[in-house]
Amino acid sequence: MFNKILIANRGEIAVRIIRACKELGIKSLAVYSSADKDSLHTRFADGAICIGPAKSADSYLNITSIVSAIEVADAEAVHPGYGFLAENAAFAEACEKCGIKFIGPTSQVMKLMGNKILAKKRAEELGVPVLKWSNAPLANEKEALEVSKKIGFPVLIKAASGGGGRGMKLVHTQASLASAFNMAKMEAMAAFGDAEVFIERYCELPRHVEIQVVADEHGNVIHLGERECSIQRRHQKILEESPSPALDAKLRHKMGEAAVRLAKAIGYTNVGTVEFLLDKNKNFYFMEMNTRVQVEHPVTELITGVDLVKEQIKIATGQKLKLKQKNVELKGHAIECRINAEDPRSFVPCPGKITELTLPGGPGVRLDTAIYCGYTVLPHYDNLIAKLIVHAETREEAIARMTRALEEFHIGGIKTNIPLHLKILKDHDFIAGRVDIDFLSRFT
Amino acid sequence: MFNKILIANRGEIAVRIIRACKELGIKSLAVYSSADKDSLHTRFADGAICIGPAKSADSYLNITSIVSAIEVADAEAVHPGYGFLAENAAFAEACEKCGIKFIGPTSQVMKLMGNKILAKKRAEELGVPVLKWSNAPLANEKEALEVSKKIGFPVLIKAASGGGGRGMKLVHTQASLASAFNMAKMEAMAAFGDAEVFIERYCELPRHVEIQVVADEHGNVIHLGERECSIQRRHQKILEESPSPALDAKLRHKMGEAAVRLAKAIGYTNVGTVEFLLDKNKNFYFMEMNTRVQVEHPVTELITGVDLVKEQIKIATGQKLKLKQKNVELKGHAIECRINAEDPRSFVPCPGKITELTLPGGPGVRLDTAIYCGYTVLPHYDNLIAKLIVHAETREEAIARMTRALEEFHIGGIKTNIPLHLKILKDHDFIAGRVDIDFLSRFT
Amino acid sequence: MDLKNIKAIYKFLKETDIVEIDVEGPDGKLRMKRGGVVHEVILENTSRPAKAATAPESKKDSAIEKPDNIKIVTSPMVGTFYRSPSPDAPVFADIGSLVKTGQTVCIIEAMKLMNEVECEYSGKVVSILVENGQPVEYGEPLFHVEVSK
Amino acid sequence: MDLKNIKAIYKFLKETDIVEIDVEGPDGKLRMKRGGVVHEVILENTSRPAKAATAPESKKDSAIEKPDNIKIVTSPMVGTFYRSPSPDAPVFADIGSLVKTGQTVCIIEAMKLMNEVECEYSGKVVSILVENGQPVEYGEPLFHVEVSK
Repeated sequence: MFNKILIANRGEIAVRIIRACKELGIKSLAVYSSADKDSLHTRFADGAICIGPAKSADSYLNITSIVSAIEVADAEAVHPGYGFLAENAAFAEACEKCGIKFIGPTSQVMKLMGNKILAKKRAEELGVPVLKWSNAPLANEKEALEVSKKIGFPVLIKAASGGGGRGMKLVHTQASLASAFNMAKMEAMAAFGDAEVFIERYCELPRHVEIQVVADEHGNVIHLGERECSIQRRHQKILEESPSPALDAKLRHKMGEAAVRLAKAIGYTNVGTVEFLLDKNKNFYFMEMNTRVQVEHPVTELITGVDLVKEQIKIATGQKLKLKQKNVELKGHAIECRINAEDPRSFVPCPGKITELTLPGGPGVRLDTAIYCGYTVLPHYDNLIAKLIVHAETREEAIARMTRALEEFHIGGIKTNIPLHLKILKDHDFIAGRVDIDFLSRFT
Repeated sequence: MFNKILIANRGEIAVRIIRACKELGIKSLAVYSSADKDSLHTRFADGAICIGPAKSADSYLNITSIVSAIEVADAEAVHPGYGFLAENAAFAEACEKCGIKFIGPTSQVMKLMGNKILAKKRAEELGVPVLKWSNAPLANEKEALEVSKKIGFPVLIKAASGGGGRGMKLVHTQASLASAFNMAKMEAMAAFGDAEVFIERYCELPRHVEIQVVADEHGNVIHLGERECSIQRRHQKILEESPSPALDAKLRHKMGEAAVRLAKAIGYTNVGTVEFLLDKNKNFYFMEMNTRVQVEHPVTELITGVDLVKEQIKIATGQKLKLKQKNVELKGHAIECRINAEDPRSFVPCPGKITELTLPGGPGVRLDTAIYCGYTVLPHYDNLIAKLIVHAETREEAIARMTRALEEFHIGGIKTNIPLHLKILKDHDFIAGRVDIDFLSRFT
Repeated sequence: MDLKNIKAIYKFLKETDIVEIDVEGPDGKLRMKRGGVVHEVILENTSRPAKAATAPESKKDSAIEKPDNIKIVTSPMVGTFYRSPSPDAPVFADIGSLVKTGQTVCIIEAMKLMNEVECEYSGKVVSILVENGQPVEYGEPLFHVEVSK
Repeated sequence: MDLKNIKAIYKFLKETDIVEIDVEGPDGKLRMKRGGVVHEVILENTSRPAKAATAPESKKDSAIEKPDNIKIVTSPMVGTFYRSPSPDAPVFADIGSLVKTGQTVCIIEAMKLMNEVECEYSGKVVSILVENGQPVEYGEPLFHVEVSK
């Protein structure tokens, strides 16, 4: 086991990782920007190093700073959390070169899955279903038009280096294709430094269902069922649950088997998530693979009893998976609500000082957060301030439990999206499990 | 199902019961003393009625006030929690007479188990092991001496109406018996209004192990395993866990079966706890039965997945138990630490205002509390301010998890016993599971 | 401007909600600022008058500001409020009634028992705050009684 | 205005909630402000002087009180602090060294790269706060430089 791990992140996920380290008897080392001096991750870790000013680019995204911090602190491994450098292959590579264990897959696998074209190609080769697509990056408008005609409108233009919905263009007619194509290329270049785009069929009102995979460094790969993440706003998930109301054991097995096949074939190691679209006819299509721990990992932890972050660390030390696929048991139902510091109507982020705080608790309630009474939510970073996760025997009970937990949750001084969550939980379609990725846009 | 339940309690257990009501869709009605106007149970419930001044005798122990509150509020049932009126047969009887459902056993059963002599006799008749004893109340010193000689010194003098360790006298020699006997009678009269005492063999360095039973109103009785509660200070439990490190499946089955036999024979209904002493040779002896939900019920909830408070309410509505004994599964290990507002060395209660508060959270951590930042811990009531409960796969992991959770728990403005808990969790004997009811007195 | 004058002006201020005053006259100038009426102040470990530290009471508690000679009769228990011993009987006290210390002014029924509530003041009933037959909680105001000064 | 008068006015103030007073009269002017002894006061929505509301700074931040002409050179990055370009070479700066703006005063090694740290001040090095070869974090004080006034 490692002696010391540096956590290259902040907020609730840094606290989550510190907790896992403490429970495993590993020294945890936090890094923080000067704005995060009083943050909980800085206080909870066994040590903390200031790596730069408030601006992420100069601190949490500063590879040199972080690698240097690992070196001066003599840590053996780094956990990237999610966001920031978690899917940055260059960071993983820098760690590999310096003999630092990056807790995640290899930089090579990250590069492969980071390129949506290569990833999709690989999935297709392996017989994992994908939406009809251009099969390659598109050189020019002409190619784009040909491909689109073959696929059939509407089509989606996507950036090869995109992901999480960024850099996408929906095109309904032949007439608007050329300009959309050029704009997509320009945007992709600006956002990702890579102008490569491709085209795929547009899937109408799909669900977002993802499979959690766990792979050790000895070729053992299992999946821990799915997460239903269709409740999104502009491709930002805000409520996730497991199991999905749309899956039965058979479909779960099929999707899980596809995800495991992909992970095995590419030599994936550590935990990862294979994201699928599920259409109205219950056909599923590979979207992308996230090569890190997800924000919504707790819902899987609650229904499987597996501590995914501890599992990440154990795998990184070379341990073999103890859990076999046939012993994976999904128990009960879990829901996560992401609590954001934002206006519940306008969605405008709302940083500021928390002047009053009552946290929910009691049976079946888990709270992952880095806020406390008197904490100031900083404007520099993500406005996700807490993840409220509940576990109960049935989906109905989980909804009731989440409702009462949200009602208990009082955050004074800033606005949050708690009222929005309460509204979703009362919605008839939600209660019936009739959701798709446009649910929220119709809702509000 | 009930429409409205009145909760005749305060603090964390009142909040716990309100949570169960909310999740079951039942209206919850709090009662409060004028000192508890700003308490969480008053705020969380759907309604709240002031029933008297701060002093418990005039508010939370005032049967007339509470029954009257139930009537004016038109509640159908009352949940007594633990403490206060929870084991007061007169209160249960008053409710029965007024047509109010008391969520617990019948007043008749409460009376039987409330008298330690009758309870012990009944257990003995049913073949449930008891320590050698006088088999009856003792009339005078002479009788006491005869019985003690037969049993063999040291002996314990106990009050018939006592319980929870109150009104007990340990006698080592014949010489000191007479005065101890008379003092015990006087104390029993003063404390319980009943001078009846009996004598039983003194068991040296036993463990306190209790069995959770659940009984519906149709004769179905099951048990949910044991709780190890040996970590006590002056008969006040402060740390509980399940499973007990001392039990194996066979002994668990034997003790569980004995508890169920007793509950069935006396016509017990609702949840209850049969307390046993377990000696060094793993012989167990019936001590008493608690006819209510225990403070430490969450450890059982975590390892069985059964929500005991919801179960109480369902049973009270006449529902049959869905869970069969053979389907009871004990999963992982749970520990509860009672967080008291007290000096960790002198144990002097330490009420006051909570000026800073960071609550523990994350995977496997449950917190049952009624405190919040800015709350004033009142001097009028029990100094238990929070129950921190963790669940993990193994005992070792549970200890590690509890340690990190206690380290996260920061309560500013008042003193608590958190440092004591941290010290216990580091103790070699505790870690090895070598505990008995004198553990803490040797420890501190 | 002498102290006597300052005191007089201060006395005036205290009866008002003025927090700051500038006065200029033939015998000088005065500028005075008060801290007493500052709202939402949290003070700790300070010797300033306690009044300044008092946060506005919650509505439920702060009986509407009332002259000193208006006393409140509160319910000594939870129960149902009755103004007369039986539906046909006359009420114990009505608006305008003169009551004496120890006189029964209403009944609170709790657990089928009728508990007579005795007035703690002598004076005139000026308002009745609860309707006949309504539930009341402990400490709930029932009557306003105007006592003679 | 003599002390006796001032004392009298102060005594009066102490009995009131007046926080500030300006008096002008035939024998002079007086301005008096109270609040100086109030400890640990949290004030919100009030016009009282901010100073009273300031909580004591945490130790870590409040550099030991130092004269205005002592400037601090801090580390621009995380890394290892070296006083000389190689073990055998002389140090860039020692106590008593005169340094100029832009002059290299040390090296911070990060990821095997040697980053020269340039002094932002001209003056005399009066203390070196980190030992050679020790790790430093972003913003950590390295040198005290006394600049000419």
